Amino acid sequence: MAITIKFFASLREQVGKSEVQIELSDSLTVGEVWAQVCDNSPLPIHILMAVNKEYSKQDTRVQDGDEVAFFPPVTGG
Amino acid sequence: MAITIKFFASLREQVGKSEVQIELSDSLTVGEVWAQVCDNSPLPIHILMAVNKEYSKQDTRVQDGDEVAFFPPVTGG
Amino acid sequence: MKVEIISKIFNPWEELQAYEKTLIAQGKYGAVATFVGTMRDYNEGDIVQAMFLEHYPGMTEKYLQTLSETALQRWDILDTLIIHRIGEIKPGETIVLVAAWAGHRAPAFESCRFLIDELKSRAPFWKQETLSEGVRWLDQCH
Amino acid sequence: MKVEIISKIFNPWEELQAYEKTLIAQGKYGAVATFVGTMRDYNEGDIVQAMFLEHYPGMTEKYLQTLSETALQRWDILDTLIIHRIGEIKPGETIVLVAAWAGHRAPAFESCRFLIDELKSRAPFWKQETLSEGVRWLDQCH
Repeated sequence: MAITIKFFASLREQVGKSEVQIELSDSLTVGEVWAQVCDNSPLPIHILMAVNKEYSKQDTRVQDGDEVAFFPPVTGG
Repeated sequence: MAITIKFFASLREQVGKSEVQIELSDSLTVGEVWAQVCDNSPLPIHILMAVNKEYSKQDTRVQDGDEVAFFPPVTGG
Repeated sequence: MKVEIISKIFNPWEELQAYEKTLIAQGKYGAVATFVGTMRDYNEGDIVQAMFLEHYPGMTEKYLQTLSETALQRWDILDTLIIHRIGEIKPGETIVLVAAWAGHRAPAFESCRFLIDELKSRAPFWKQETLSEGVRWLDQCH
Repeated sequence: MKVEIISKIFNPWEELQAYEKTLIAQGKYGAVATFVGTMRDYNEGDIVQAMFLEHYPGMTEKYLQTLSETALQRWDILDTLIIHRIGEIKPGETIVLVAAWAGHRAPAFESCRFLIDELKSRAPFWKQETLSEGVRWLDQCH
């Protein structure tokens, strides 16, 4: 299964990439996707996560074709 | 001593006058001014009172030259 | 700080734009909360054709000035604006505009709400509505 | 109901005036509460020269749409408007405009406050400030 991973703002700069596509043989949780793409580094404390443009938890399970996003606390408005 | 009395809105229509000047020999309270000008009728329950364009109580004492006003609950905005 | 009683139709958004241009604090405020009250064509189940707004010349202005000064003392805000219509008003027309400029949103919102709440409960204005059956004052002394 | 993400400078008062003209409910609303967020030239003790606002295309719009629908369900309001700036922003320029139209002032104020509070705490936007010493993101994942 193929999923797309996006990073935004300061997190994008820390991770050093804005978008990654990966192929998985098993279904993973959002937290496991982070570990796989970020060399098993721990999930940052205040990180926010989304699956298909809706907020998710780190134990949300991703499906084939999903878009997973990681980003820092928001500061708009 | 001379004082001016004003009435506004529905109260002006009930009382039938918008402004009255009276001469007093004694200093009266606002409530006593009402009684004198309105034929000793009781002070309406929800009436508001002002002396010299500031809210007052019915026991506020009026001075020579004061402007006393009586009006209904406000409905602006 | 500005308080204005106006007897002709006014556009609240144009007034806000014009007033904001006079503020020397461009770049110093980060939040503006505003409230605009508009005449509805219905009230308490009746169709309202027009309205007449009476005020107490002198006392109304004094009350709104003091109210603005109170808001400026009580909250961390930079400026306030109040414009209130009097006289003959038609449905859809603006009755009142209140605005507060601040560094941050909480004092902007709170002071704006304070201004309109106090104005509505204490500023000497009285509305008389024109219905198809005649006129009625919105409040009376019982 | 309108949600717009805009990458060029906009005038909040002109947007309000233009949007209000499209409302079919003229005479049906009696209260409009608005909030305008503007870029300050200072923040946390530093002089800020400019700002870059990043968002998550698609998710931001979706979030603000859902937020507006929630407000329309939760309060007795007639319409809402949200416009948010992205990209390069200079001090004094408008960042965000939120407005709610209602019959009465309480739901107008409460829903307007709800919209801006939720937008600020949950909508995916991120600010990067340009100071004299360089740039800084306002929030980071620790």
